[in-house]
Amino acid sequence: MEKKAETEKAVWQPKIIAFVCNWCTYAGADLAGTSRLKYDAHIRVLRLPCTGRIDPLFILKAFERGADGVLVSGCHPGDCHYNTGNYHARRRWTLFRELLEFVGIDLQRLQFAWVSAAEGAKWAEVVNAMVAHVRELGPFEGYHTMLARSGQTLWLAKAGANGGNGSGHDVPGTQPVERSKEKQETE
Amino acid sequence: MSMTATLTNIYAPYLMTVDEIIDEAPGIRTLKLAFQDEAVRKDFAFRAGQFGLYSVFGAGECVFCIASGATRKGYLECSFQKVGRVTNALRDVEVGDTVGFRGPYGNHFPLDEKIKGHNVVFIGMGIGLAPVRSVIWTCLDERKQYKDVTIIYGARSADLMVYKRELAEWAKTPGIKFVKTVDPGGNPPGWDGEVGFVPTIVERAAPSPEDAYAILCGPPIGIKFTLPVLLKLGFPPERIYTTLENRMKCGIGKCGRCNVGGKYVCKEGPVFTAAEMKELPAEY
Amino acid sequence: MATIITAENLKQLAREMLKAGYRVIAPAKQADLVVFKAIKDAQEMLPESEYILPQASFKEFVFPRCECILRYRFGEGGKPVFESPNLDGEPPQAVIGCRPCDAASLPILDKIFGWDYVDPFYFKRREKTAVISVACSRAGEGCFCTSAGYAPDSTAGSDILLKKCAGGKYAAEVLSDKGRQLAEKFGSLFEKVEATPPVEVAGLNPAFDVEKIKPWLDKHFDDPLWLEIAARCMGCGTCAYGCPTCHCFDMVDEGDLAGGCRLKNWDTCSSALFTKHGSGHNPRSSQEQRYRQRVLHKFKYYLEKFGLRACVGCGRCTARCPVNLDLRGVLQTIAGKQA
Amino acid sequence: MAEAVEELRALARDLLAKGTVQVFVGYGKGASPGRTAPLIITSADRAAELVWDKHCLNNLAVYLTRSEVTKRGKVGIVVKGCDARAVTGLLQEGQVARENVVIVGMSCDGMGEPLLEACGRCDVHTPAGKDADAHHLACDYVIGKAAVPDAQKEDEGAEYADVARIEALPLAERWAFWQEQFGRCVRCYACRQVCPLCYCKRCAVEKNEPQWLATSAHTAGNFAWHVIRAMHLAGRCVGCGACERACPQHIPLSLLNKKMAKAVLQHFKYRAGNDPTAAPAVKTFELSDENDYFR
Repeated sequence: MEKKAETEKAVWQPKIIAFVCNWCTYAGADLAGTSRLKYDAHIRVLRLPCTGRIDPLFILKAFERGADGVLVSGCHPGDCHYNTGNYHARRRWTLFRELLEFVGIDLQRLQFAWVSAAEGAKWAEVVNAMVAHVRELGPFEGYHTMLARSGQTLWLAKAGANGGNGSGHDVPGTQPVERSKEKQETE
Repeated sequence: MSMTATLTNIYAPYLMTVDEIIDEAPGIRTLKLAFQDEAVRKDFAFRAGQFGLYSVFGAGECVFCIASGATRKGYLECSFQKVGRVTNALRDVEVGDTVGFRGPYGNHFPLDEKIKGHNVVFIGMGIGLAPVRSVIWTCLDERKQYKDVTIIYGARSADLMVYKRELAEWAKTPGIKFVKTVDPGGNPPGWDGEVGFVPTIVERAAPSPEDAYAILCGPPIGIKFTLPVLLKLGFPPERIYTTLENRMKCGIGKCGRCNVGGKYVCKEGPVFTAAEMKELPAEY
Repeated sequence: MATIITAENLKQLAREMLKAGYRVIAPAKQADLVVFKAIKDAQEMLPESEYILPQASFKEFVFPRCECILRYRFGEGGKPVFESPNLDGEPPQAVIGCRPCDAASLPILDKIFGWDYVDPFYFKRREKTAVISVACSRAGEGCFCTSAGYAPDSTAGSDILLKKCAGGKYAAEVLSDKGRQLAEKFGSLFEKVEATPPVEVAGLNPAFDVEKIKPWLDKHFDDPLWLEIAARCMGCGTCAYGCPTCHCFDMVDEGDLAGGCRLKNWDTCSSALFTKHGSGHNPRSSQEQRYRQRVLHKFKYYLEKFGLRACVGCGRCTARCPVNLDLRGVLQTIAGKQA
Repeated sequence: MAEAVEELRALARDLLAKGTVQVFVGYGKGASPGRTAPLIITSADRAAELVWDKHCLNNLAVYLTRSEVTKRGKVGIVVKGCDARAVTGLLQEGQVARENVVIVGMSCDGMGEPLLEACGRCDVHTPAGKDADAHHLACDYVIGKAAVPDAQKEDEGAEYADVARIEALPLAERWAFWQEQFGRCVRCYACRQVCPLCYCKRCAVEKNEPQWLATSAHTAGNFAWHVIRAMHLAGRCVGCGACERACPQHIPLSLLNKKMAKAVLQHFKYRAGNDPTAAPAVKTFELSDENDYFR
């Protein structure tokens, strides 16, 4: 369903959000930087106090804002600055993965890793692997179509002037009507 | 009844520029808003007591009274407390930013219809002074049309008082009996006003009910205890006016949430007399 | 002279309307449910005998559950600009096969959406909506239209009312200009006959005298009956969202840094958030106060303001309610309690 | 079922008359055919209105966290074996004090006409009484004896067959299936309001600073809402099916909750609502928890 024509893929760049814990993976990413390790730039890193603080709400919001993939990474079990944050998180994600897979999301788009503060190289390798996976999969068509159908204007514009005919469309009034007919009404 | 000819987007706000931001008290801010659309600025008019829906795009809309005097043209002011999503967004706007305004909605204090030519007692409590202030300035701008003017204002503490500059101005204006008070313990050293809850201070100030109207606004608890004092002083219920504040979304009688009993606060309010309030069930 | 239309021609009417660019809304199957659907093909239309009342009214097609009332984006310097959606250009739509009680909801909704300010999002659809209802040949278990001031064959809100008669035919009664225009535009599908054939209309004796409700409500705002009735109410929106006459809505902004929409979403007075102030104060903090609001609004306030009750007696609220809270039973109790 | 209802009425009359409880929650006559309705009574003379038949489907445990009921004092409540699991869940999460509730367990041969699918596989037709060990909820009273033997809890084969059918669909079809279902949700929140374990005073969807979950009933908002609802009930939902029965749009909601229950059972060997002393699955962890999907 998601294989894209070569040319469009050349233009399209994956948008990946990484939720990382402040004490380990963020420091690991820093180390990758100071060690001048090269890794793919199509990743945006968000720092949180602990993997235990990374809420499934955040992951859904990342997809809602157009992420094609989400990477979650933190301290190895046993290294957590708050002792048990990553253990609780691990249980939560074990279930969250099952749920997202059940509702039809390809788990290649949601990767989990443990990267310690000393593993700058592993961070670069994890990121490169993730970007490659998602580049292979292409844009997250399913979610973007759902967003366009739900009237999220950013995705409407991407989905062409008319995000969907009137009846199939969830939110009447969101699709931008052709410029000519529409009256500009900013009283 | 064919309506299509007259259809306009009744939910579309005016675009306003933030001209001035005044920090009244911790958590309370006043915005001075000017209409961006020239035509609207020229002939926008409202009556003291009316309210509007103020919006920050992306956060939503919320309802406050129009706090500036109805006699002041081309702009309007609103005062709000930082409590929720939209007021937090309003808190972040800077001078020159654009916000939305929909209004004026609701009824108003019957200044021209009834109160002109009589004595008038203004009582405000906390941020409840905002709707009263609109009436005060509308009245003071046409001072000669009113007889005695009394202003009684109370707040929990001195720094929580709003419109501090204007309070000082009213205190010095001849022909205004001005009383300000803070709740017990809210008085800083060198406090020159009264100390006590508004109901006690109103009783002590004992404004005369003779040929007088009272305009009273504040939190429900404040109204609950000040109303009986005014009645005891002899003010007839039909000559005591107050405003009701309810959760609102549309502000124009459609979304169904602001009714108290059978009255829609946004259409048949927010201004009610004490007599009308007696008819309403205790649902506010 | 009377007008007749056969069941087959009714399907043909739907086909021709679809061809003529109408959005045709009719009861259709949705898994194990009967719902109003914008059908794509006349085959989807269920014959009248296969349903009494779809799961929800067709309200969704004149008052959508989620609708954008303005689109905003942030121009240069972050300055917001906004546009309103198109207020004309809605496709003509026809509801075929609804029941007289659902049709009766339109004149009721017109009152609130037309009170002083005219809601364009409702009326731009309402104006373009023709209603061809079918009188009930049998009453449902939960129906109480005759107690709410309507009947299995009432005409309120319908443009054409069909009544079932022998031989799979319907007697068609044109009730409005819109109905007449439809009957003329698709005249070939209607036949003229001498005398109106006998029609099959359900009988339903009223469960209570609705005139007795408001007098009791006027004086029993604080009656313990409310807590007794509504202590079991779950506070969900199932009754409101299935109800043909519930019209309350929420307004929210949804968007991101680039822009977004201001949305008008269905809302329900059974939710605590409906009236909760920013300060946390809530004039209706417990469930029975919220259920009381639902009954008072429909049987007292709306009547006082608009001279119509906001209830057509379809009985969906009871059937859909997870705890089977019985509005008809509540009204019977109230009517019986005459003060 | 006839003598059971008489025994129940007598017990309720006695509990209310003696003031052992101030409010009694049971089942009363329904308004629609083939239905009963929760009945909340505070006076002994209304005990006669209690019914007990094939249509007592509602999970009454939801009332144990409702102030409209609990503000009246001690609560007497009728529970079937499945409902008792929800009471256990509330006890595990400290939402109900055991001494504030008088639990009347009714033995039950399965509800619904035709019989509910879940009832066919029920392993707790007769709730545990005073003799229950510390790891099971002990009802204060148990009425009647089930005629149907308890099913053995074999592997999840039968129990999660419906989940397996969806799991077996290819990825794109699963996505399409749920897009269609979530597209029909109208956000009436009946699924949340009838759920005994959804007792939060302020639900995640009611938090608007920031508004993580859209409140609008479009597919994207509904998708996020139902995914988070399933996540927040993971390891807590006892599978009573109240949400699916309450949904006016007939969305197969328990598929999501049963998928979570299946995952919790497989990964953490835990079943919700069995042991009032156990910690809910997502509240705790094991060092040996599964770790293989991490890079």
